[in-house]
Amino acid sequence: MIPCKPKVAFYWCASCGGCEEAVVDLAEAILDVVAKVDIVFWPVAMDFKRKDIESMAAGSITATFLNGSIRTSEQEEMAHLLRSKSQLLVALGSCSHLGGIPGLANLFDRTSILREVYIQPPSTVNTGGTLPQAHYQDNGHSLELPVFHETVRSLDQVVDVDYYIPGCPPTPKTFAAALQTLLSHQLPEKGSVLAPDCALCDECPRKDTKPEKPVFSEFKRPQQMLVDEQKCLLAQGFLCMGPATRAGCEALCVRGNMPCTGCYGPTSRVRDQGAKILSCLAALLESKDEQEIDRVLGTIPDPVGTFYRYALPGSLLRRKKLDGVPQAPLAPR
Amino acid sequence: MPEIPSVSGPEDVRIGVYVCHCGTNIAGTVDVKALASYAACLPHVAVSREYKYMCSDPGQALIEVDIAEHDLNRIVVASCSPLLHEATFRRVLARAGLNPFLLQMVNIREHVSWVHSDRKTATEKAKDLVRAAVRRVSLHKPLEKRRVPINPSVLVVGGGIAGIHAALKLADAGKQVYLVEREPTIGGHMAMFDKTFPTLDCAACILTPKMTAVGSHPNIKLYTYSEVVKVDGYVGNYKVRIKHKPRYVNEDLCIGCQECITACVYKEGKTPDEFNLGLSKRKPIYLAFPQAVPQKVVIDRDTCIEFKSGKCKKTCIEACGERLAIDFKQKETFEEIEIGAIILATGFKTFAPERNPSCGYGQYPNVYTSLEVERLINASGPTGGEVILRDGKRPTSVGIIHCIGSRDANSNRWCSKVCCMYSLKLAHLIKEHTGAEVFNFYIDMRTPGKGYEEFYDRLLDEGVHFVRGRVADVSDWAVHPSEEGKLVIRAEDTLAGFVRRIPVDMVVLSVGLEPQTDAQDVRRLFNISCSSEGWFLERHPKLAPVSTFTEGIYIAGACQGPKDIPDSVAQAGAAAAEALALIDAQSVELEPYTAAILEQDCSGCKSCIPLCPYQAITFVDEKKKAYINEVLCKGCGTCVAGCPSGSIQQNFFEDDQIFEEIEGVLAYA
Amino acid sequence: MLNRDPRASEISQDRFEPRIVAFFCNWCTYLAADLAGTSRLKYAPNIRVVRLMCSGRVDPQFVLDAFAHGADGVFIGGCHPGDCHYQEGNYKALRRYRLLKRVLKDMGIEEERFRLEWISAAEADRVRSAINQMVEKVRELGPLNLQVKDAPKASTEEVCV
Amino acid sequence: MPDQNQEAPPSISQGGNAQASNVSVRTHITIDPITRLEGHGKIEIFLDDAGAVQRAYFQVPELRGFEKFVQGRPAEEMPQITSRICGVCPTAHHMAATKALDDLYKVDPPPAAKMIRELIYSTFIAEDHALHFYFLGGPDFVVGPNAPAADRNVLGVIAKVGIETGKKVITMRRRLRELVALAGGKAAHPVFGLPGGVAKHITSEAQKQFQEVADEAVDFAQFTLQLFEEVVLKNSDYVSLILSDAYTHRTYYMGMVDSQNRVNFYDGLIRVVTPEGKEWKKFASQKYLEHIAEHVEPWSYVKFCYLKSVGWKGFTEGEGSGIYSVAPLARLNASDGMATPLAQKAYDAFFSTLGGKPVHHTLANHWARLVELLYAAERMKELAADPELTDDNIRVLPTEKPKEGIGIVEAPRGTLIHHYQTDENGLIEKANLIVATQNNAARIAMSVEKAAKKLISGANVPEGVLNQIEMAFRAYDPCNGCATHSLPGSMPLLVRVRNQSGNTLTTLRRDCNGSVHRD
Repeated sequence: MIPCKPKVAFYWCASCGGCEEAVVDLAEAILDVVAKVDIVFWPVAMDFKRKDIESMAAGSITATFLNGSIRTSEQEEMAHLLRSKSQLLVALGSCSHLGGIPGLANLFDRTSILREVYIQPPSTVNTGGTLPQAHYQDNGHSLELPVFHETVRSLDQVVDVDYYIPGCPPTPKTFAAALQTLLSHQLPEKGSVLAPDCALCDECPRKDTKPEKPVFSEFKRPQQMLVDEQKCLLAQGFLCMGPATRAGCEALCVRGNMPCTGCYGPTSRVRDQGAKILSCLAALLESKDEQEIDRVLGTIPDPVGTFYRYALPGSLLRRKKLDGVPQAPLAPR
Repeated sequence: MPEIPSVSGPEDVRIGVYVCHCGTNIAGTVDVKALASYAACLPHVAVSREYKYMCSDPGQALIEVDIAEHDLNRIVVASCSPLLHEATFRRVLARAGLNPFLLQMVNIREHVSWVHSDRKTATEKAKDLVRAAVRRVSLHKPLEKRRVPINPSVLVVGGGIAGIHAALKLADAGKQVYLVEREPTIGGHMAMFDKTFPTLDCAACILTPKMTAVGSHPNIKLYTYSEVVKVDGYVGNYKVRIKHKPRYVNEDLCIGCQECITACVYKEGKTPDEFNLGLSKRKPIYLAFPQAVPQKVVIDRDTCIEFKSGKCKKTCIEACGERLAIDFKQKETFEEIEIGAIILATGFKTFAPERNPSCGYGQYPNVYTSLEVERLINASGPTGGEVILRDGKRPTSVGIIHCIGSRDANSNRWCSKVCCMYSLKLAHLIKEHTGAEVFNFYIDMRTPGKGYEEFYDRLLDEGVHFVRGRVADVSDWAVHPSEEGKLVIRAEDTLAGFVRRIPVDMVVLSVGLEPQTDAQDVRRLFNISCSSEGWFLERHPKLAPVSTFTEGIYIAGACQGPKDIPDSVAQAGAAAAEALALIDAQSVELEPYTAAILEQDCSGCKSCIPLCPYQAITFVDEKKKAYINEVLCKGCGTCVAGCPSGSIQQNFFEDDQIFEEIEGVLAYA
Repeated sequence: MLNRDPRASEISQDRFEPRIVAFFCNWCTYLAADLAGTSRLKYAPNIRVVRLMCSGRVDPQFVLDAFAHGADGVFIGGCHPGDCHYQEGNYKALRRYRLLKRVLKDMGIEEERFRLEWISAAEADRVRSAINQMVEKVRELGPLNLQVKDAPKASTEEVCV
Repeated sequence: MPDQNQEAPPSISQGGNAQASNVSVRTHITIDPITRLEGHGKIEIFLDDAGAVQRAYFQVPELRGFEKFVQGRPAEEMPQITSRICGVCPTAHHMAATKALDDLYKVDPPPAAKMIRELIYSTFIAEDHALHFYFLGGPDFVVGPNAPAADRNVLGVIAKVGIETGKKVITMRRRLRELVALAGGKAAHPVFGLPGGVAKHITSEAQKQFQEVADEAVDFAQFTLQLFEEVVLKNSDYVSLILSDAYTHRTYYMGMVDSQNRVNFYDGLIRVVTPEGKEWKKFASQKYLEHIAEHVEPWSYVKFCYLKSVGWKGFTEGEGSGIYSVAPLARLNASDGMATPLAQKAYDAFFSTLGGKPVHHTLANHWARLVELLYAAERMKELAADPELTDDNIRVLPTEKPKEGIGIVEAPRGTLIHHYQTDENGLIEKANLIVATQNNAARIAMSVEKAAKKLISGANVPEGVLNQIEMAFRAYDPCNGCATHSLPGSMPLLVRVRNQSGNTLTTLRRDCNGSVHRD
């Protein structure tokens, strides 16, 4: 399936670059990778003028690793181009997998974001209310910027995706393993997430300290109490996404004595990570009284931001409903 | 995540869709032809037909033949509620050699044709539901029912005529029966009656033999003065906890000689006698009534001096002597029994006429309830069978008012069914005992039943007066000398067309029947339903009148609705037969809707363990994963919904099957 | 908007006909709905019932999936507190419902579009009234129209900031 | 710097001329992309009738809107959420956010917690600076500005300095990142920061590891400075390049300093010096709004910082313009020295070689970065040696109701400001984020324009122009809002010459293997 010296490409859209750092974190191993594959381009190591990629033969790239979510017209165009030129398109990292943290922007609309950034900040002096423009004439010089879309989308909401490598960022180990799999001659089923398909608790160092009957009468925020360095964080009352999150990171955050925030996304059997952790935690309450139930659940200050930290665009609802239908871009035309 | 394909399921899925007209029940509102032809165009549908009655033999045959001819491997039947005919059509699949669970039913009768009138919308809704079923069924998997052995003993709750009859039938069939009665004696309401309509044979004469039979039957364990407090398990294997209230008399030692009662420091009874509805008094130590079963006295701790002050001479203990049956230290005790089936025969209570002030009960001493009059007339009653009023007079005129607490928007809307007949009976008996003039005030005279109408005719001949019309009120307000010192019944005579004032010495209120006060608690205890009136709900009003929605639990007698003695006995027999049929099968099939852990997917997060109300989920330390005990699992699916990594699956209610159904109903246009 | 549902016009010329997905537990609410049928009680045809064994089986994913696929409202029917055929499934449903309601609110979905009702096997009339009320309420709110399933891969946005 | 025209292949010049003859007067050059500044950086160059550069625009075409979508999130999540602004300097955002939380909840972390924070932070700075020198900026010098682009990357560096050194570089970076992960949970997007302390204490084993690596880091830093001296300073071409006017701007400089005005990354006061090097202002984090303002241009998604009281005067330099600069060079300019002995020596050498303070040569950033690398390593060593480091009292639990908090640190790329307002439940109501490179945005724009004006004339654009424009901004290690850097090596360039009707006259393209094509 994959030729002896496969051509590999990297590109990034709305992301922070952490995923590529993860690749660099292969450290010494990076030299082996370089030996095994032919890196035809890195995000910045090659001219990405649309026509240059267009000029490439379809499928001439063996595998493109694309990280970052899709927020601007430019990113969308690039995603389409790379898809057409690549045999395999791999979504690398939470942002392209599920939308990632920038996906939280789907709780707001485009205009309010632009106003917040360019008009409202206390340090910004912008009495004229200037906003960046897609097309602008600056004394006769016409300048263009990519369109800032209303909605952040995961890569597979824009183009067909073959595989996913989860994580914010994926650990070097996860990335290396995934690369191995792709270089191997039996490719996994299309659409697979290249990481263990079990929840994080499976590999959590604190697994044994979790009681058999975890029931909640209150959720704790880390600044409210000291965090025991040995005990299961959920058992301590901290909201840990571990039970609803795919394993593979070796519980790095928990080893750092903080709860899992869910960056590896749900298992293959779950369609909506947030709904699942919600269902799990809520059911474990003790109270049968509506007021008391609301009080306990009230100790989760930000359900959406917590349950969907990395997966809002990839969730079933994808974004907050905009006032005034139709929903762009969700509504059919 | 990648989009899950809308119609998944293997390529070789071949679905047959069958739309039932149910005569005009469905076809009258739903365009069944359009529906069938719509279904024919859905993915994977190989055959789609509509037929007059799918549940009929030819209807079933139709499916069987198609399965063979078109080698169908999935079936959708759009007809009535699955709760009615799912079993029927599953059998069809089984006969045709298909796994019965490859069926999906669509409820286009109860949920469509019967609740909507607009043909277009009803048909569109039916299409949505069929489309959803077609998508769902493609994901169905073959399932095997579980067989579990059945404990061949039966619990009967309630020692009235229904409970007694059911217990005897089962015991005679050689089954171990536990009969639990909360009162100190069995007998129920029937034991209070004097005669029974229409034959006028004496209630005691026909009941007492059955009562003693129960008391002495080798296969019946009788627990009086006891209550069921906990019910666990499932059909064929129930575990029940019974509380024995202390009667402060050792049942094994008491021989019912009643010397203790005579010896009691109270020379006269001071406490209103429950059995006589307070028309007489009893002592703190007493026997409910002469024919009580078991013949064991009981001490009422609220009135017994020993209990109140601890300073009683305890003459009862002296009287009991070396038998040492009396035991003031007795405590309540508990007992666990295991049975395969349960029959509930917890009976009814009579309407409390205080709730209807205009009839003067509690205000005028000479206003009685029908049940009180039963006691007055009864030879073993407070007056030894003499009809003497509270003021000592003998009535020369008596008014019997029907429908007190029945057919009345202000109390109970239902007809209590037995009142007309017992009112006629009482009219006859009162006339017989006193020769008084008797007036019956009725709304309608309801006498369906063998020999009932004839009995009514007989009463007419006996010169009992009948006034057709609602009674406005009962008062002692005399407007005419002839009314002085009498109770005046004001009623509209709808036949004569004017309001009558009829002065009488005695008023009898024919009170209606109501569910027991604690009917709701009892039904929760046994996990069955009640109708909105509070009567226990049968599985089907026609086809399963003594079954409930909980397998292995049956209902008999007036706890299911107002009934006279013959009906109660008949129903008790039916319930006994059902129970017998169940336990004689020795094993029972359970729905396979159980949940199972996908072992290598489970992360061992333990979230599911506290969710199971049946402790079916345990944590296996060696594997560090959860495990579900299939036998304990009842298939509610709560753990499935709660598993944060989707690692629990429920048979027949798998996530993907439900997603298909949801997306199916919404995939319109 | 009405045209998104070809039937809207058939049902009535000018009225929006909401699409409501209901999850009924097998032992109480589904029975009540059957009873409504046998009693020939008439109610709004906008509801589509999915039968589950217990309201405790209602996975919040089902609710979101329904909204995402074009439901204008979601209705959960379960046994009254204390009456659950499985002892406490309905309490679990209640707890999930309370939290899911908050999430939906944050996602801009009006509260009235998501409803939990306790309806016993005997309360056929409650089925009728509850469904009619909800349909009316949702009709007032108008279409939700989150048809994520149809979200085209190509952006449908007009090209300007 | 060899003459560009000689370097240009004849085919091009001919083509160029051929084209030029029928070029209508006004032309427009697009250089796209320059490098990856969140999406592509983009330079638009407009020529006047004479074919001279009339105006060059430096555009940043990407935005994610963190300021908005953090609203409603619990403040304590900000260190983790905002670190996603940049995966290359996540620790900087994590730390700024964490300090903002201290201020928000009015808590002062216990000594051990402060040490752990600064230790992790110094480790991170050392790693990041090393990354930039060897992987990103360094190749320009180590391998050489005119070397084929294919070699101008970390692999080229390895080839030049020898595989052993190369491995040493890679190993050093790995070990530094492993330490961040050890103490902070993850190297990319760590989790240690909490209001009033850190999540996890440092075990004595961990302390040993820090001590070992710190020693190696100090050696490594010195080795790197030496390498720079030999490869760059001993090469007069390079030095003249650094000093050349194309890369020189006289602006204000900003950096964080300790009580003795010495460079500090983790804490201190913000000090600003004038283009003459005189202290202009020194202020506490909480006062930043009095001194810093941002300007918006409709043609870029990046905002341009300037000194409020001096004011926005457009893209002009000098005392009269509010434009200022941050990052290594600026920090050295804005300080009076370094807090560790070896770094202080390097500091002195730096200024004496480049002719005293302040140094206005953009390319000097590379050297300044190495001075800071040495400081970071030495600081690591100090902290790792401290016995109090392993104290397990690492948290002070907040008691105050939260309202407003400001946190400022020196990110590798300059001053980084996080400013939050919350409701009394600690949910973010407003967040203002000024990321390092924003402070440099205006100066970068000027550098680009200056380079373009100096190097481009007419439709004929020789390839040499491209490297030089590239170097003009790479020296800043630009990380706009906060993007990232060239990985590895050469950045592709495209220069297209269009006439006013938009028709392309000449396109010059250099792809990653360095070969130049003319389409």
